[in-house]
Amino acid sequence: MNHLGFEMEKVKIGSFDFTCCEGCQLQLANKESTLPDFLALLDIRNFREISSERLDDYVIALVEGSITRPDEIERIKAIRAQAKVLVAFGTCACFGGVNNLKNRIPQEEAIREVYDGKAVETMPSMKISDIVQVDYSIPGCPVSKDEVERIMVGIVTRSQVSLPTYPVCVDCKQQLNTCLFDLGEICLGPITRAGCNAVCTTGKTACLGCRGPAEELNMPAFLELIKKKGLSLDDLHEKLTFYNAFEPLATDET
Amino acid sequence: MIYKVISKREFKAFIDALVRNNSSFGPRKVDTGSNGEPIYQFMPVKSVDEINFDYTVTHSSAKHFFLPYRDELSHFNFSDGNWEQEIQYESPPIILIGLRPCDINAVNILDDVMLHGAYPSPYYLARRKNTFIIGMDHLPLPDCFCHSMNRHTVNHGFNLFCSDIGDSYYLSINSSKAFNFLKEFRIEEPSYEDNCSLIERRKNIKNSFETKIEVSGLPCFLDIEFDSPIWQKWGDKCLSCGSCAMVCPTCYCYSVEERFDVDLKGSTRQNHLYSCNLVDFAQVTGGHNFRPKNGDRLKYRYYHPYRGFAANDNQQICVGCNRCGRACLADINPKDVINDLRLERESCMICVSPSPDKT
Amino acid sequence: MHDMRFTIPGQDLNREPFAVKIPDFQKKSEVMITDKGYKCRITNIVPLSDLERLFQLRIIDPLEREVFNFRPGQFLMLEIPGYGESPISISSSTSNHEFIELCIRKAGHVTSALFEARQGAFVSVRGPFGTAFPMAEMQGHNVLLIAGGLGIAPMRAPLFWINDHRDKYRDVFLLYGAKEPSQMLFTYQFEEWKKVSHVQMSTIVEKPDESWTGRSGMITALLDEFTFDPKDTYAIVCGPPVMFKFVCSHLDRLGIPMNRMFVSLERRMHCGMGKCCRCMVGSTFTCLDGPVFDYWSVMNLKEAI
Amino acid sequence: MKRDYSLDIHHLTRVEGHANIQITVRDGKLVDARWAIVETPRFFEVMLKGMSAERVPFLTSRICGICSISHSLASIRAVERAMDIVPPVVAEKTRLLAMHGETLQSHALHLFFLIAPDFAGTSSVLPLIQSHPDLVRAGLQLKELGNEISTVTTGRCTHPVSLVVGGLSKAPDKERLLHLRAMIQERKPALETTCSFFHTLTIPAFSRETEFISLSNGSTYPAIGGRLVSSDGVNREENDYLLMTNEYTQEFSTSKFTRLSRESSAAGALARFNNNYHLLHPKARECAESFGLQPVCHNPFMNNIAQLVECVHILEDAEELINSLLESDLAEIKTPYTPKSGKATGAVEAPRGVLYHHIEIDDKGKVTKADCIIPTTQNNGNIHNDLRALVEQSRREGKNDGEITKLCEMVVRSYDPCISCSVH
Ligand SMILES: Cc1cc2nc3c(=O)[nH]c(=O)nc-3n(C[C@H](O)[C@H](O)[C@H](O)COP(=O)(O)OP(=O)(O)OC[C@H]3O[C@@H](n4cnc5c(N)ncnc54)[C@H](O)[C@@H]3O)c2cc1C
Ligand code: SF4
Ligand code: SF4
Ligand code: SF4
Repeated sequence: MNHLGFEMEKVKIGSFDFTCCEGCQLQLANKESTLPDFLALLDIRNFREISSERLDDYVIALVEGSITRPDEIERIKAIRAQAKVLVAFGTCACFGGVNNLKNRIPQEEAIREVYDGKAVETMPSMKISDIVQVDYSIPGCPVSKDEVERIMVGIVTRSQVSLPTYPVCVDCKQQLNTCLFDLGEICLGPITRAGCNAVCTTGKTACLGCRGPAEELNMPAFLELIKKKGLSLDDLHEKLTFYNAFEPLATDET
Repeated sequence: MIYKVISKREFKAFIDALVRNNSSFGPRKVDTGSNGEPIYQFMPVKSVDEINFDYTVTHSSAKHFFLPYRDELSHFNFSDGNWEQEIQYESPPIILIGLRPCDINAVNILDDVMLHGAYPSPYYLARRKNTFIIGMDHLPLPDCFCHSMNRHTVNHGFNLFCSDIGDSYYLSINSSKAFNFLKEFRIEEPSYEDNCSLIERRKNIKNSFETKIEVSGLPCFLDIEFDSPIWQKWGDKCLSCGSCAMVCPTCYCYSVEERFDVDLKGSTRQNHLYSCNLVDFAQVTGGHNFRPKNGDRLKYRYYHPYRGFAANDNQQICVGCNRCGRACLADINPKDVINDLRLERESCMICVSPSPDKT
Repeated sequence: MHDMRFTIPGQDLNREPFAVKIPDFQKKSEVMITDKGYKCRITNIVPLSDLERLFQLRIIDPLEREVFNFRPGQFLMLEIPGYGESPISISSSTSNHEFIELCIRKAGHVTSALFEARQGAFVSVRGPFGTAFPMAEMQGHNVLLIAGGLGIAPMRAPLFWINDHRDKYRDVFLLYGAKEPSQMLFTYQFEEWKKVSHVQMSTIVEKPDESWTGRSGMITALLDEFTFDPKDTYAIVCGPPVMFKFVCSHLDRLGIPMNRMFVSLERRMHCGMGKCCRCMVGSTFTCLDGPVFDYWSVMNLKEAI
Repeated sequence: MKRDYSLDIHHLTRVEGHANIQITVRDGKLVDARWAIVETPRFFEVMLKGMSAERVPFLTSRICGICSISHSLASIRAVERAMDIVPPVVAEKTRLLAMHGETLQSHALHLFFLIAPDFAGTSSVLPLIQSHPDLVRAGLQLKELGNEISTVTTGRCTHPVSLVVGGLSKAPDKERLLHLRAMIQERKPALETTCSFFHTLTIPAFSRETEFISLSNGSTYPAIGGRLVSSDGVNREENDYLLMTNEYTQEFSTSKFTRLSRESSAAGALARFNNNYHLLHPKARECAESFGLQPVCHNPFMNNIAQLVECVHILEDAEELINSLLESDLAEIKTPYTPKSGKATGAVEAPRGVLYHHIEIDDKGKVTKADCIIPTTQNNGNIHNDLRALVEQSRREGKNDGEITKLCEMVVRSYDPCISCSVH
């Protein structure tokens, strides 16, 4: 930074998508009020969705989506080999996301169901870190542009970046929302990492945990709460497995 | 203090005139809980009809009007390898309607913390000075325990306080501003009957408390019980979600964060209300956490309000509104925790020195 | 029901009374702008080890520079605009009004940013905050300074103070221990401290290498090199928590009264002004009631070490 | 004329998702021109099985990051119709407004980020920030407006939070609606700037007759639900979606293809325009006229102009919707219901065309079967055939290889294909 006597450099970035809805990449083009400033931080080397330019000298790779096909394994390995910093971008990349819901049934059955037996290549969905090492994770379905901005600015200015460690309830209470448990619903806010500004509960829908577990979450106490309130364990299970973000916890406990 | 009486009807006209022309906040029903009970919060109001004067209690306290959940402390403007620091703490005037005595006491406690130490906070002062507070008494809910904390009455810290004496309100006017506004409305000197009604009302409130917490000697108790296993027992239930501290009218601990503007032409230093229950509250560089366990952190959530901190004369800062207890999904509340603590200690005393048998 | 008197247009209410302008606190002497810092220029950066550097700061405004005063043991909130604030002990002499020296280890967000900074960069400091070592009370007695690792940073201010008022103190000892020889800081000043300040000094490392000719082991081992009357001795102990716990109980056994041993505690701090509550130790604020505590108080603090 | 030509674009850029264009001309004869979608399949229909009906919209919105509101609403409509739930009027209006927000955002993204660089001869929008600052500013203003409409109505611009079965979980805030109305006023000039820019462009002259499919309800420009109609005269009930699509698989594509009365058909802005011209706001029709766009237009490149025309319509209609919401009591936003069994189709006009979700529910309220047919799927056949016709026409006109390649890319982009969404 200028006042500290060093010049900042734009980050050479590549944005890549795997199996996903591309909603997270789309966030990069959102928050239009600061978009020109945001783009000015980046030197976009490879971003198929918005640019025809394809250069392979990126330093940071934003990787969106989960891995569901053998060719994707090769592609992610190649990206890992090039990128100094690999960022798992969005819930699918960080945890597998909704894609993992298809893992519940055998893949052949899934193909039969959707493609009438036409040969389609697929395999059980995996998160990025199942294949290659991930340096940073930016969870969210979709990611919060505010957080992405903060992290990119952090990288450019060489300041360290971190995610909130506490759960969504903090932000939710700060929005003066009515707690969904008071309305008789199960909300994953108490066990989910904050940083989304409690956007779902502010819209009065339950948190489904897209940002993954808050640090040191207390699962036994959370289960106790569901039981004590007489809420449906079935519903809890559906919510915990929605984004695959509570993987081991969800399957052991419910 | 000047005492007057105003008919409820006239009072509404008065409030209406106020809220129509000023940025005002009052209790409003925001939802109906699954148990059928209405849920209230202090929300913006534009006319008197939007205010629920007969509300019970708001889920969140009014502290964020004085200590916003996020607040900008200063801004740095960068230029040519240099920077300027800019600090702003102006705040527009607002009216707060319907605060309970415990809520006003809570603001008075925040005054102590924020204004009476070695480093008074200009941000807080600006907001405090520009807030016009109209208090109202109420019959306690079954779980209110402000009486135990001796915060069920209040005699300062508001502009106007209204006690419900049937068809009218008994007004305690505590500021010339309030007095001037009221001059334009039909207010009367309290009659003998009015005074009697007020005393009756106070008695009635005082006698309606169902929840009692024994707080005498609690500070010393808490010091002795610092390492009690009770904390881990309750800590095991705690979700470390911070809800209790967010809704509490006196919890004020915070975190400071600094962020670059996206155009890199400046940066902002913000404070963000935090909670001692949150996992990294006492974590330092290198990862050492002075309070690694839920129990260690929950202990501070109790230690602070009931032990009091040395810096503010060890005064207990809990006002007994039980908002934390209501907000807690894990059913952790001051009454149960403190009683448990006392019970353990007392049963312990008994085994050490059994009382002589009655003969 | 309303007669004319009551239909006050709200405008009137709004007009005068509510146009209360916030008083300009800046002009009111009783309210400090607590978040305003002194702008400083980094005038010199001295590498001390792989992880530690000494930063020399100069407050830019001459008036502010004049006003800025501190006592040995106090700390500052060092702000790197854009990156954040950190509490740092002042490591220079109280009589030096030209420069402030800070000895800093690269540890996290803020300190790493500082290590990127070049000479001439602009930073800001707030403070000084906190309690100090009771230099006046120590007069006429022996002073035992025991530093471990980075604990030498807060130790320099009392050392300089003693040098400035050397005749007021009796025997002064400095015991300094580090993990490895390469982590021993300020070695270039040892001779000066010994010769000019008449400090009896000894060093020790935990893990010696081939270059090291001195002693190795725990810092308390150095105590047998010196003779002093424990009853007439004050001690200042700075270093990681494990170390001062260990050292203080040793000194206690030697007979130094607990209220004559001083330590400096470190906690997470976000304000320095007793508001954010991050630095609570039991019911005590490290920033207001500390960081310097006597060992007796520390013993009485909950969760201190 | 060169006798051989081959084009193999691996992962076409500036489109959503992964697809290739492969063209081979040998000895002057076109042997192959294909639109091959290689996107990884996600199996949403499988994921949906066993899920509670109330959660369905939250899952289906994840089919697409651009038109998540449409997916959410298609599912909600299917579930509501299956369980006989009638949402309150306020909810219907809010949903329609949300659709407008999404379409505006999507069209703006397409016109500025994906299409404009083709005409300007750049590889992305980034160089345009310098060369055409006013245009880029206008584009961002419109996109931001679209996002803001979605945020005010649904809580967030991608993956809506407050669109639920039965209505809305939270009503839009009146203060924010007021602000939105002002914002629309303020941003109309941005749309004019955009129109002026597009007036300066030469839209490639190309035409291939096809069948246009859209929704139609006869009284308003289509958005949520209605009859399924085509420019060839087909007119069916919503639940008969299968008869409109006749999905089939192609061995070279992971996305399916559809057909109706001809070998392929088109959905999207141009189809809506062609089938519902008279229901557009007069200002929108005026705009169409200024571009010489009239129904029925068979030039796929004109789809972009139809999008622009729709933006004009949306700004006008959104204003009216906001006014009507501001006058309504926003207390009643959700119809209570108890889950029951049933099956139905929900069709909506997503930015890229008709979107069908068909959902079957058991008496516990769990999904037993789901089927989603995406607009891009319905355009695949047309894209495929257009490529063939375009290559042939261009070669006749003596265009060089570079020009042909560019035109091929452009014709694909003109459909604004959303590939990841089509392979769901
Ligand atoms: C009274 C006092 C004096 C100190 N003196 C020195 C010194 O002279 N030299 C030196 O190198 N270090 C000193 N420290 C420790 C130094 O403050 C931390 O290493 C520093 O805060 C790390 O900041 P960071 O932003 O780089 O690390 P991060 O880990 O990124 O810290 C994040 C935030 O946490 C807080 N924090 C983290 N660790 C600590 C800690 N140990 N103490 C206080 N706050 C913390 C800070 O507010 C910081 O902004 C002192 C600490 C205290 C309390
Ligand atoms: S609604 Fe969810 S996030 Fe909000 S307070 Fe309740 S449990 Fe926490
Ligand atoms: S600690 Fe609980 S009861 Fe006490 S003031 Fe805070 S919220 Fe109210
Ligand atoms: S005590 Fe209750 S409200 Fe507070 S952090 Fe623990 S679980 Fe959350």
